[in-house]
Amino acid sequence: MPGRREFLNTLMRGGILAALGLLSGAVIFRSRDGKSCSYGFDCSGCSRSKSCMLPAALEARQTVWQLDMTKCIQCGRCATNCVMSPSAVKCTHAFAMCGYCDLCGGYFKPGTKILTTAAENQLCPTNALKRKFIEDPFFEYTIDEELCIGCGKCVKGCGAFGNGSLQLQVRHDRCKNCNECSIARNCPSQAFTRVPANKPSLMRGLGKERPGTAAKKGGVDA
Amino acid sequence: MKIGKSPLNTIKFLENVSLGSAVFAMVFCVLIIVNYIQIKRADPLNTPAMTMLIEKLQNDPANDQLRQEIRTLDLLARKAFFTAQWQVRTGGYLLFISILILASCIKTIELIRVKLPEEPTGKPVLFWETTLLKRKWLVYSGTGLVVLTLLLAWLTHNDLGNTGSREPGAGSRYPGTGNRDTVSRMQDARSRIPHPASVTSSADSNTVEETSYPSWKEVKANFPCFRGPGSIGVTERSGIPTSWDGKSGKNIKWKTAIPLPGNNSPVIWNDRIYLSGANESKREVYCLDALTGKIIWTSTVDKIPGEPSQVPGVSKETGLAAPSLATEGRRVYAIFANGDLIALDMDGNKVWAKNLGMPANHYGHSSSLILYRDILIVQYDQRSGPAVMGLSGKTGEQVWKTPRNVKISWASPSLVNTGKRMELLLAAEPCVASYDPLTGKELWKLDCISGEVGPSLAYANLIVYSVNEYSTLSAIRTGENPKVIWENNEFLSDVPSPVANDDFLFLVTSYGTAVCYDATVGTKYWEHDFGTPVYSSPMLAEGKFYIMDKKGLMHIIKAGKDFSQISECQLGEGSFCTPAFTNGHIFLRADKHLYCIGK
Amino acid sequence: MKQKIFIIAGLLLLIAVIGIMFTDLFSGKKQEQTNPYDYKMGEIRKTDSNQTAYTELLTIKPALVEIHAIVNGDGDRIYVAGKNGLEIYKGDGKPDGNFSFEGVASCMAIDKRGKIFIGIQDHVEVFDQIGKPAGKWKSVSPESILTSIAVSNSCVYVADAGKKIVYRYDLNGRLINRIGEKDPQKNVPGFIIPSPYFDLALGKKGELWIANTGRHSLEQFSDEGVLNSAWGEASMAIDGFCGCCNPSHFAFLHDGSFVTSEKGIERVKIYSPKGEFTCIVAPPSAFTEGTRGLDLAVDSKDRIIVLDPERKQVRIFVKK
Amino acid sequence: MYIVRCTSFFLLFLLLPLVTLPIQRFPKPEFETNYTQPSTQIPVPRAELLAYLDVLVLLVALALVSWLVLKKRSRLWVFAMSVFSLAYFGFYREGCVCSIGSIQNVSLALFDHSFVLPLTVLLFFLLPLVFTLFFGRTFCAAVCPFGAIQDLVAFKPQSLGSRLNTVLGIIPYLYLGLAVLFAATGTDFIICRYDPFVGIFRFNASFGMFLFTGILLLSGVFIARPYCRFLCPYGVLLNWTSRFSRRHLTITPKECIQCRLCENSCPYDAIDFPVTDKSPESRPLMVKKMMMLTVLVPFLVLIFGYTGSRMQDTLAGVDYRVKLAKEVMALSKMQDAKAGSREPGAGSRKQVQDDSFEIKAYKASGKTESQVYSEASAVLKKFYLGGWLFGGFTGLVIAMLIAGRMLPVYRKDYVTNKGRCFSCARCTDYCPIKS
Repeated sequence: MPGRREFLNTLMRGGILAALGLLSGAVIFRSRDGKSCSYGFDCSGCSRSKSCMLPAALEARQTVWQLDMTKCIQCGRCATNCVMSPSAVKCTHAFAMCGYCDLCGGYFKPGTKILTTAAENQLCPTNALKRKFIEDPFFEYTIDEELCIGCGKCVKGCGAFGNGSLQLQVRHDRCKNCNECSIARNCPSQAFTRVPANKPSLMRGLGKERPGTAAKKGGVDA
Repeated sequence: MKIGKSPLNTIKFLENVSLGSAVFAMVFCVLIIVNYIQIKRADPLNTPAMTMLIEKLQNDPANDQLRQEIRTLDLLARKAFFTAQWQVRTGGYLLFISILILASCIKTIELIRVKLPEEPTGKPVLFWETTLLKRKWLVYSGTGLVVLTLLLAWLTHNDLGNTGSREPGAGSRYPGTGNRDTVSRMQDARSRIPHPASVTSSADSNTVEETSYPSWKEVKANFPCFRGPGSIGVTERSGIPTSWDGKSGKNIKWKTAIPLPGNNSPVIWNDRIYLSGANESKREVYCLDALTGKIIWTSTVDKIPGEPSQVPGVSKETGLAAPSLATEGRRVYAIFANGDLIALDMDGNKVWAKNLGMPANHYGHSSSLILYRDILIVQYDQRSGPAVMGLSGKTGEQVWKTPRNVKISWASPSLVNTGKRMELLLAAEPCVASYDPLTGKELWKLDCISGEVGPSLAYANLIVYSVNEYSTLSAIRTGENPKVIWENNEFLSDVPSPVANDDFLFLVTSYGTAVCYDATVGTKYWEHDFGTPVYSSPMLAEGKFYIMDKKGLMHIIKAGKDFSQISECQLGEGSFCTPAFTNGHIFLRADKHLYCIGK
Repeated sequence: MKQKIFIIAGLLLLIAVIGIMFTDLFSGKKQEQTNPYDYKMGEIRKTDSNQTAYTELLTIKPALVEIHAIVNGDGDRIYVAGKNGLEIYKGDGKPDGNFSFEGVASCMAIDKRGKIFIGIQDHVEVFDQIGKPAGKWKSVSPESILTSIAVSNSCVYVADAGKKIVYRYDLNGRLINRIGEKDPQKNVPGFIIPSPYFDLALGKKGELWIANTGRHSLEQFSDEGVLNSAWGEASMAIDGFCGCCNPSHFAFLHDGSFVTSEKGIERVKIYSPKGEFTCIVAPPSAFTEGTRGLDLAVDSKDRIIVLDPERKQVRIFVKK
Repeated sequence: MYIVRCTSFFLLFLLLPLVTLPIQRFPKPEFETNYTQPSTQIPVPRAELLAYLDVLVLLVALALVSWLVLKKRSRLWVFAMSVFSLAYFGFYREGCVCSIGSIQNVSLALFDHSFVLPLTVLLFFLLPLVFTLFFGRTFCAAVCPFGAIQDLVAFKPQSLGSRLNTVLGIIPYLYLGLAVLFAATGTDFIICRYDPFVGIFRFNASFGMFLFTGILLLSGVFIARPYCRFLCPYGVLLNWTSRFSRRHLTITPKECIQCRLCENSCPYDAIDFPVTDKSPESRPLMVKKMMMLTVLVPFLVLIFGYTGSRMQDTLAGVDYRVKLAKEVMALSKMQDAKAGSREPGAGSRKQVQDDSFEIKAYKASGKTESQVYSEASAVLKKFYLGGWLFGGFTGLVIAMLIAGRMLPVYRKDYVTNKGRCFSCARCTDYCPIKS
């Protein structure tokens, strides 16, 4: 009796081990659907897409969450829905794009008459966007990350009146990289995606693209 | 540890510490909650006071005192915001530390306390006695569970929560009949998607009985008349097949023989197809199941008051049942070449019928019916007393009748929304005219067409297109002062109607040449000769033109600036009729059969 | 007894946890729809309809893939240039010819004899009326982004947003001089061009006006580069120019009034020859949000022709 | 072939800079002052190497705890290890990815080929299962930070009795089923959504999350390890594997002397008492019962599967695509009503402006209504099948539970229940026999 039981046990153990192995195999070795590739490249141009049977998990990058600004509608949920408070999403400035405007749509409240840094003129609720005079007529705008709460107010202003150099981004030194990002779940435009950890940014205008390509306006845009 | 020499003293001490830390934790817990509620209730960054002050300043920009006030308030607000955050965080750390102390104290007490193994109390329980009892209990609760589950299955499948699943596919299969067994409803769930997308959920279909007409949206989700909603040759249905073969049966879901001949095209409401047929002695209306192709009912049209005794003289190509039917989901309406007009309910029972008087028409009456709300509109452009009339769908009573000063027309009326109003558009020599579908009042007319008008109108983007052989193709901007914005007479159609969208006007001549123009300015993009005559009207679905030629060959062409044929599909049987569409399916009436194309 | 209470208490709490999870998952409650940090842009985009003095008469839909530049030629023919081609329309919107070329045209001008000057990225190409190439000027510099061309009787003015300068060429493409270089002595402040919107146009008397978009002003220069006058105010209000680089385009009516277009808050407005706000041609609501590059032209009947690259339309506005 | 691939990739990398080089950005103003523009800082995420370190720590911890439980049989050391795990996997690593949550990653990776599963996550899923297969649930004993924190607060554990244990014990199966269903359909990671302790580990979470944690911990004072026993979906997998473990913690290292001292030692009700008397049921009766069971099992599976499929809409209602479709539909209905009222003669209906963020985003995305609907209907289809599977699974679990109760039992000694025992080694302290 105990012998038979032991044998059955061993059999089951072997079975479970095999099942686990099968499962891992299914996850590791599998054909890709040609949509994405763990190299972080788009598979569409890759000659091995579809038939590619490389062990996906072995070469798979860790992924992190990032926000695709092209989809963002600045609803403010990044500020309120992050498990961290203040949010790990913060405004990030692509300096390479900035127009150094005197009248910055991301900085000034609408209707501001006298362009000074006084409180009544500032759009940012926490005074996190700093304005500094460089030389006539240029101003530098920087972000105090400690103060920024990721509300996206300036991002909306910059996008509407400027060239969109102020962008919301997940700051990976603050992000806990939750398995399922709570902002992603609540993002109305599904703008949060998993990106390879070695390419954690989805910012545009960092000096790698031609003006206009980002907005697809054919060379007459920034 | 120095405090206390005996473990008893240590325990006492630890107990006091844990009590203290418990109180501490409690206090912090309350404080944090209070703080949290405070932040929730009044967001310091968004005070109405601040907004008010700023508004004031915008009206009074010179007020420096106000400015100062704002700055102070702003500073305070931001301070409050960050302090509250700091408080919550610090409070949290303190709470955590106190709980940590509490836990470690209790754990230490547990460790120190000499554990006297508990005296096992009582006898070991009699296993089988309780087990048998438990098994009985298990049986009862198991049965209860099954019953509960079944109940849950009935209850959770509520139709309100169901709207989501219904929407993508289709509405309730049978409006007004809710009591169908669940199993077949599940089958519905699976076969839902390819069916006509009606927006009604069951919840709606209960109210459907009260309103006597469907919403325009609902109409648009069906295929209620000749050339689709509004009768303009455009359908919004999707997943339309692009390849089939009548010979091999590829993608032919079913085909059903239609007993009597007729050149009317199928119309569809939900999952039922309606068409008619007639010969010298008999006139019939058929209802088919779109799923299976089975004829659900056949209704014979006879014993109609005022029915003429003689058979009208018609051309072979028109036949005795050329006008397509119309339906609004409450009733089905059919008209025949002898002027018989009948309304049937959805189960084929006669609601009302009348004869409009034998039309004086040398080829045979062929203007199809159309409905606006519950008004049945009949274009009755015959030799003597041409008119357009609106009849009550419920009773058949005449609601309005507008005489027309036109020649005989074989075209069918179209119903379009011009943004401001619904307009009923009719074409006949000498004019294209627009009427208010509710009152029959003439809104505008424009003389631009001549001859024996066969093709109906096309409409898109506030432009109406009219065409007739030996006349011209005209693009007319609608409005109070309609105006021909471009015209052309290179290619003209005798029978098939044109079709348009915002970008293109598409035309096929009866001898089989397809032409595509820019819709706004009339630049010709391309022309293509099929080599076979075409009598059926082209339809525009999913950016593709579907043109059936007389031999039953469907030409599918991409709506684009360049000619690009997607496919050609053979039915294996000649056809004069215009196709009808549901999601994923085309219904084609050929000489003898009705075909359902789809997967 | 005491044990029972503990069990019940623990169970109740556990059930509470499961209950919370269950209801939260399946309740289908709507998510928070208020944004405490909302930037209410709608208010800024609203305009007083009484100020709108124009109405849209006609819309032309060019067949080009992208459209970027518009010019009114003689006989009130409308020339539309864009990616790889040019189309010509009659004043009533009927097509009147087209031809194609390589590249994305960003600006265009036509001289009295009907020669068409097209700015493509960093150089100018010249075509005759039927599209026959009549010259290709050499690239100004690889960084150049040509954004506007104007032709007078004797010379061609070309605005280069990349180099932030205006070049004056003779009709054969020989550079005569540069206009608008920063020169404190001559009191020329220099152009501030934060993004490739940099328009110029010739006024009623043939005088050269250039949009200094970074400063939100329109400046009038002599051919020698002397700054004669300037006007313009940065403001989100209707009478000012707002945003990154506005006015993005401008043109002249026959009485010397300015027609200006903006991005950010998409609007087309008219200013008097002195630079006072007169009226609105098209309010922001007439455009798709995010439209950029509304090029302008005015025909002999003072109809205002607006190129809408977002909707890919040429829209003609007339006085109400 | 391989070489060709390699070289082509090499060439691609060579070409990349060439592709990007001539592309320029819009030129900067030339500053006259000595101003240099700052560069945009992009912080890098946690180094990938650290993820492998975590796996290593997990491996070592599992091995160590298994040794402590099976060889050393020391509750104190196991407790010490659980404090370490709490500190490392809990407070230092701050939770993600944990073995419990990795179920979802694995399910999603199985069904969605565009989702790539990193090896570390797979290992986090596999290692505890493999260890359990050989040594029992030593992962639960002192490696899982969730178990550790609950162990810490189990001050007054009460025995719940077998009925409560059985009934509540069904919950984890349902939770597992739902978690896999939602993960596989790409809807949500519900285990992470209702992760009760991650807020504590990070000292940062929303108030609601903290409240949730608080309630759970408070209940954990009286019901030891409530999450592990009555919620944890990974516990289900561990329970199954542990039943077939090669070695397992035993209460006594030698022969049991039936002293009954360990009877109340287990706070988790995981000790099975001896059953030495024979079943009073006759053999024919037993056979009859067994035959009934063979009918009952498929019956229950079908009934529950059917119920699950009927709940398709409720289940799919969680999915954002379905939610959006519902909203879009409501919107279009409303617009219809409005359009209707604009038609002449129609009664004026109250106009409601719907401008939820979801609708705004949908409008901004340029998706068509039918696209939204077809996406939703694809999801619904998945949920129809998923509903059957989930329901069937639930039915099977319940049927197995009933079948388990019907089997004859014979046990001589006090033994740990291999499925439910967390191998915490508390009972060993109570056994008078020491090695």
